[in-house]
Amino acid sequence: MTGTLLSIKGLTKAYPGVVANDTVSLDIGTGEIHALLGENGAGKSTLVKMIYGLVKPDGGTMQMRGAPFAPPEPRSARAAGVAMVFQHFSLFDALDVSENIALGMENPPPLRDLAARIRTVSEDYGLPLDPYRTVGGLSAGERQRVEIIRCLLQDPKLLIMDEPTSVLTPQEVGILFETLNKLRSEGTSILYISHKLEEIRTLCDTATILRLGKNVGTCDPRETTARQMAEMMVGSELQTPKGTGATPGAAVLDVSGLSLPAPTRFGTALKNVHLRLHMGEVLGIGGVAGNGQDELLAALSGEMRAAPDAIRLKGQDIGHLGPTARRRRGLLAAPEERLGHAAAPDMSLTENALLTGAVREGLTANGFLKWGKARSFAERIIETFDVRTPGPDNAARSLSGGNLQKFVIGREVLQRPEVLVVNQPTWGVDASAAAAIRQALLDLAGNGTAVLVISQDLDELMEVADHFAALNEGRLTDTRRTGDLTIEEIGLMMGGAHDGMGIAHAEA
Amino acid sequence: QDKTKVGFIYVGPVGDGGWTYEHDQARKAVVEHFGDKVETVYQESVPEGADAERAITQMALQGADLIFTTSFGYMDATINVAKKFPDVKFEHATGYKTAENVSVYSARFYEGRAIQGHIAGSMTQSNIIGYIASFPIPEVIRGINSAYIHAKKVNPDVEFKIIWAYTWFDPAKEADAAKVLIEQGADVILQHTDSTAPLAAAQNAGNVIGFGQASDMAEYKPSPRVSSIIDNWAPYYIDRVQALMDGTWETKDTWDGIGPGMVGIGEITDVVPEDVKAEALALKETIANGEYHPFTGPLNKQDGTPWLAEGEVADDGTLLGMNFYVEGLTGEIPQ
Amino acid sequence: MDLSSITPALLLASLMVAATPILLAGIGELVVERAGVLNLGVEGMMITGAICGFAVTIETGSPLMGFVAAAAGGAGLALLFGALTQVALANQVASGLALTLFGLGLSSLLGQDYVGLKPVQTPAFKIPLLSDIPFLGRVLFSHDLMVYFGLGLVAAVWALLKYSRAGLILRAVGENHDAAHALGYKVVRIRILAIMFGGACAGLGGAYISLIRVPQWTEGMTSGAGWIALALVVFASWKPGRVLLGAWLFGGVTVLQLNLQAAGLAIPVEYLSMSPYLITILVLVIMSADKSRAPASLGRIFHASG
Amino acid sequence: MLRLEKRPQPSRVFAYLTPVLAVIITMIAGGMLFAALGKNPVEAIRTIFWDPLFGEFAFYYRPQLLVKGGPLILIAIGLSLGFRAGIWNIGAEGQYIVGALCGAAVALAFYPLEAWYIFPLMILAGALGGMLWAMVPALLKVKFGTNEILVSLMLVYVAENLLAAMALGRMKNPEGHGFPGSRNLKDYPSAFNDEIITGSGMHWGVLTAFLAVIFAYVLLNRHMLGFSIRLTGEAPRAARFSGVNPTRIILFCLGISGLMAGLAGMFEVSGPSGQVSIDFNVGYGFTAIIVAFLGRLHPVGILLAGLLMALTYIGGEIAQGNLGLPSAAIQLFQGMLLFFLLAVDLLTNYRIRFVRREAA
Ligand SMILES: Nc1ncnc2c1ncn2[C@@H]1O[C@H](COP(=O)(O)OP(=O)(O)OP(=O)(O)O)[C@@H](O)[C@H]1O
Ligand SMILES: Nc1ncnc2c1ncn2[C@@H]1O[C@H](COP(=O)(O)OP(=O)(O)OP(=O)(O)O)[C@@H](O)[C@H]1O
Ligand SMILES: [Mg+2]
Ligand SMILES: [Mg+2]
Repeated sequence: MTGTLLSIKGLTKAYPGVVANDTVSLDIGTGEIHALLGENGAGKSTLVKMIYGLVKPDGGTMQMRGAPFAPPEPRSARAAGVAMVFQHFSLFDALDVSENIALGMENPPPLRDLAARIRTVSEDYGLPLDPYRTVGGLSAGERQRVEIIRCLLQDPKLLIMDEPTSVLTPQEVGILFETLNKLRSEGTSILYISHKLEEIRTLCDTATILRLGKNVGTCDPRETTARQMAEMMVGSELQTPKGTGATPGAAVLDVSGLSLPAPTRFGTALKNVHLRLHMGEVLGIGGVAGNGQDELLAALSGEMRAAPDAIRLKGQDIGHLGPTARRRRGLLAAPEERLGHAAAPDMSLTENALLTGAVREGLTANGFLKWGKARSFAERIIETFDVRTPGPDNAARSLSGGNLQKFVIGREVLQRPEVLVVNQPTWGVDASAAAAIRQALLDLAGNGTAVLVISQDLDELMEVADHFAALNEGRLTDTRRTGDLTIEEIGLMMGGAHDGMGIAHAEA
Repeated sequence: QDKTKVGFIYVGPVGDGGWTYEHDQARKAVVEHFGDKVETVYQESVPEGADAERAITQMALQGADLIFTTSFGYMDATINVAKKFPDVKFEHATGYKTAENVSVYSARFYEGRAIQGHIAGSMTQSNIIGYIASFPIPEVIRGINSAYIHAKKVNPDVEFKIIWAYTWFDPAKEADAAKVLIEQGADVILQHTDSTAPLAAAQNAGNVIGFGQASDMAEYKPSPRVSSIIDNWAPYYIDRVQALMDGTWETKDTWDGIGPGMVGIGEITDVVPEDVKAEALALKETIANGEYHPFTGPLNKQDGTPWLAEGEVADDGTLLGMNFYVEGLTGEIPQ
Repeated sequence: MDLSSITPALLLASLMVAATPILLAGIGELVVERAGVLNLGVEGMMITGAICGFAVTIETGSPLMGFVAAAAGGAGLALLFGALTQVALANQVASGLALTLFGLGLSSLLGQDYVGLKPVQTPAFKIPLLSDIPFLGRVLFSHDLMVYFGLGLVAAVWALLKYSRAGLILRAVGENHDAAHALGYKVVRIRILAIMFGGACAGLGGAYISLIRVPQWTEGMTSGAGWIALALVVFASWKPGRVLLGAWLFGGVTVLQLNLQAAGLAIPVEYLSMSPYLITILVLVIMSADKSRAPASLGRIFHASG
Repeated sequence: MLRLEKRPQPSRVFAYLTPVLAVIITMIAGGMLFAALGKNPVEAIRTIFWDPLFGEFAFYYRPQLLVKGGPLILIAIGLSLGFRAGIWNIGAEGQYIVGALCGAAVALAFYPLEAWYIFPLMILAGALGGMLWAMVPALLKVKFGTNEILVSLMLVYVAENLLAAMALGRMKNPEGHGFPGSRNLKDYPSAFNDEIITGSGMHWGVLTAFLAVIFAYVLLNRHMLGFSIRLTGEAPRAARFSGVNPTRIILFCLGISGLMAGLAGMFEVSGPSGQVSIDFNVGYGFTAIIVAFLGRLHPVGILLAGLLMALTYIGGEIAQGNLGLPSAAIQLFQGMLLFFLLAVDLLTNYRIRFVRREAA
């Protein structure tokens, strides 16, 4: 390290009801990879948005190489050598790679030259990209490459990465780290946000931890355990969920030869998916985002219809049935996207309870709604799952992400499903809420429900699942016992190695 | 007090430059003529149907003594309101239902059409005359027949091409129709729709003539507009207001033409050859003084069946309900 | 019936003229929709353009000034829509309808003193030499300047969207306004400019009707052309070239049905006059097989927090 | 510098307050407009808003409010269901015409038979006609994904041509001396949609409109189908997840809006208007869209908005007659009303903050 690149002093930013950043100070050294840690809503994204000129601080100052730095808009930040890879991709599906990259540059060369430069730079860094492909058709990993290349083409002095690895396979993570190390050796500073503490321990030089918008400490991640860091973030001790150790019972859900065309232009087709789920079992399905997770959930929940016998529940054909009929038979689901899919943002929690609870909780009579009963169901969810909200009349969108997720999972769990399918149950949820949700899933399985957890978080899957399979381009690998797997094997499964060593089927 | 209050219900905006515009001109003439003795009120763009009944009622409530309802579609509404206000007098244009306090009035536009037909037949080089018709109703069919009969008289080779615009007033559509007719060889355009668009199209094409409709459309003089049929309601309106003031108002069924001045023939410009102009003026004269009726036999219907014998004159009943073409016209009347 | 009286060259030439107003309005609306905004107020902007253009031409005697005023009038009304939807974040469908109502009222109020007047004639411009080519010369090269302007505008919009940076940014804003905002583009400003451009084009389209095609001012004279322009954009799957095609098709059907009538074709008139609309529906159905989508942010409300 | 902040959830207070606010602002702006036209603004506003309700001839105008507002409310209620679900039926005018034609066709077919069942049959025919006309865009949308805004709109023009053809052709009054237009159903007791209480303006169509308000209220607030409709509009993916069949919602919403528009047309042709004529339709189908939004797509709101709209129409007519206000000014005035409503609606979902510093 050869001195300070960016120095932040007392940055403050308040939103109605929250102080997102409260007099945060930190220094980023030249050629340093600096980690920013914190729970959901701790203020990490807000802080980096201020550095990037997207959000204006209410107070405090920044200095870039000793000179005052207060970018009024992203353009000036980019001009000063700041580049950013966003937490939620800032890409345009209908445009191609080179157009997407041109949009993120100040003075892009003509598209033809740009395409050539994209090729060279992307190959230099081991992130190959075809500049003429439409972004909507790319995998999540490839999409992130687009963002990274967009930054690299501008020779950044400071590269900000907001949760870059949440969508990558272990192999891809490896490649990314090589790239980042190379950049570091070239003198680029990197501000790195992630919830994955092990990653931070292998990659980063320094870590700053935010809690409730305040800087609560700095540490050297190489000398701090993940648990210690997590406890700094949360400010209290962590609990790890415990399985009940129940032995799986009879098969309840049987998927065989499930094939479905891609539902949208940028969707993934499901190809000949087989799986079998037993009472009391937790099956984890891993894979990189965009490999058919949403489609698999849709096929199981009934949003997408299949051939009747492609999906069988307790011996009955249900592939052709819609969501309501499946719920009635005991197959429940919770999709990944909370706002707009699992819940209607502008509707009250009572109405959202009705959204899936109508059939099993008897919230209607002859099609007429029983509001009182719906309301008490919502209240029950709120109470049982410790959802922090003033009451069931509040709109779903007024809840924080983690609280809404607890509501969504709770809504399904309380309906005593025979089979529950969840996609990314703890995505973007902080550690304590995530632990609570995982515990609820394990308890459910302990009571005999078959649980299917689709997740991109391998640690999560290893923690809760008895069996594991991976989705790759719409194909599902054979099922393996989690205990028998190494990280390398998992990486291979996620990367699409369809080895025939399946044991789960034989076992049943 | 003691001002006579006269109301007018208009179907279009006073600025339509055609039908409603001329009624409003006549209203202004009433004001001019009587000065302080009358007060006029009007309501424009009153849709036919329920709204009309309310608009008329409202005028009656507000104390109008005489109300002119100036569109055919107001007929039943006028009758209904008249029942409720026996002390108010009503004048309904172009309808046929009268009552104790309801008169009807209309103009014999077909007399003007005869003169137009004569000029058109005489002047066409291509022998094709384009006719932009609005709706297939007796009034319009009468006009077509009258124009055709008199064009044919001077030019046996003449052919009429008719486009039904299904509108009284849609300048863009009328312009398109005129252009199409011109492209198909018409060098005279007759119109029974109210905008100047066909005249503008004629002007653009050059060598095509047309006629003013409803109002004089003098801005297209001397060519393409070579003459016009003008609705002149002023004499009638003044007459009726006077009658009301004098206490001599009574129910009447008026169907006046060129003679009493309800139908005006606009100046025939110098583009029309001297002799044709003289013939046209003579024709106008004979119609005005009643010597000649435009529908005088021998005339056959389109299918060849005899309609009027030699010298026989059509009766008003047949004319009012006219739903057939005369012999020689091609095409069918849409039904 | 005498179909031989229909001259193909003349038919095609008048199709070009009949297509121009909806072409102008349609290409403007296309730009607006590519920026992610759905403005249903085209009819209101057209009629406002029609009266502004007409009034100014009468007052100044210059059709050129008239067209400039028409563009300004349309853009001004569009700005109202922009303020409503981009600043006050109002529902775009409702705002567009309100704009139409407002424009119709405003134009008839403004037009009260211009009824029955005759504007200076806009000269036709036969392109020398080219207009002498048999057939094509009559069809393509013997029109007034606005016809050429319309064609040029389509080409310009096409090139702009496809090749220029401004076009790229516009498409990006229409595609994903949140991402565009994150990259530092001024979504609201870009959209308001696009909306005003659309308004100006609609204004020109309206003025073409009141100054050239008819020419005269009357209330409500655009009689639905704005709605057809909207249909064109969907019909064209948001591609400029196809707007041209659609405008010709609609203009063609309109002119052809009159031609058939004049030629005495034995199809009942009411069916002939329905035909442009029925054919539009038919074509919309055929086109909906083309799954190239609307801009992804079309009609969505954008609000940058922070 | 003013800045907008999204409220965590819509403000209830402002949801009720904004329409009132919009009316007040419109009165002010409208007053300025009328003043610019050389009219006394206070008198003009009083004429429009006060006279029909409490003026000298209010006894006549109050029932007329129902006559004018009835069809607007009935159509707007139907449309609002679709709008709630994000289905844009802009072609109610066409469905209104077809409903009227079907209703009248039944009456004319039975003429001059007098029987109790004729009127019910007409109601059935009108409802069915409007519904079928709306099924065209619905089926095309479901089958081919065709844009319903445009198809329903194009069908308005088709319906208008159909109306003209009928008024001039098949439905022409044989005793009408060749003039266009059908028999007047007011003179045919079995088909006449008379006032239920004489002098009240309350005909069967108005009653139906009120029933529709209740129906929509119950549907939206108490029934699963209404919940599904709202859900589809608020979050289409969530609706699908919840088990709502989008096809069914499209068919239902377009169908019911067509049905109600058709009913409105039928009640109009057999009552206040009385006959099929070329210009029978006067734009209720389009105005109802505005009423629906003015009423914030809420049944009770629509009821009030329909009556308010009727008030501006009738008051506007009085102002035309008494003050010589041009009809265009009234149209402009109504446009402004909707503008302002949309603009102040902002306050329901956002908070306006005053910030000292330059905001981002
Ligand atoms: N535009 C905004 N308006 C209001 N509040 C906001 C806004 N953006 C962020 N916040 C609030 O500021 C706080 C900090 O948010 P921020 O996005 O910085 O958190 P984070 O640490 O990045 O969390 P995560 O791990 O979920 O990405 C949160 O409480 C959030 O709700
Ligand atoms: N854009 C926004 N505008 C207004 N309020 C917001 C916005 N984003 C978030 N909030 C508010 O900020 C609060 C925190 O939201 P956020 O989703 O960031 O929570 P969080 O701290 O990440 O919680 P969790 O850990 O449960 O996800 C919520 O009450 C939410 O209503
Ligand atoms: Mg969060
Ligand atoms: Mg964040």
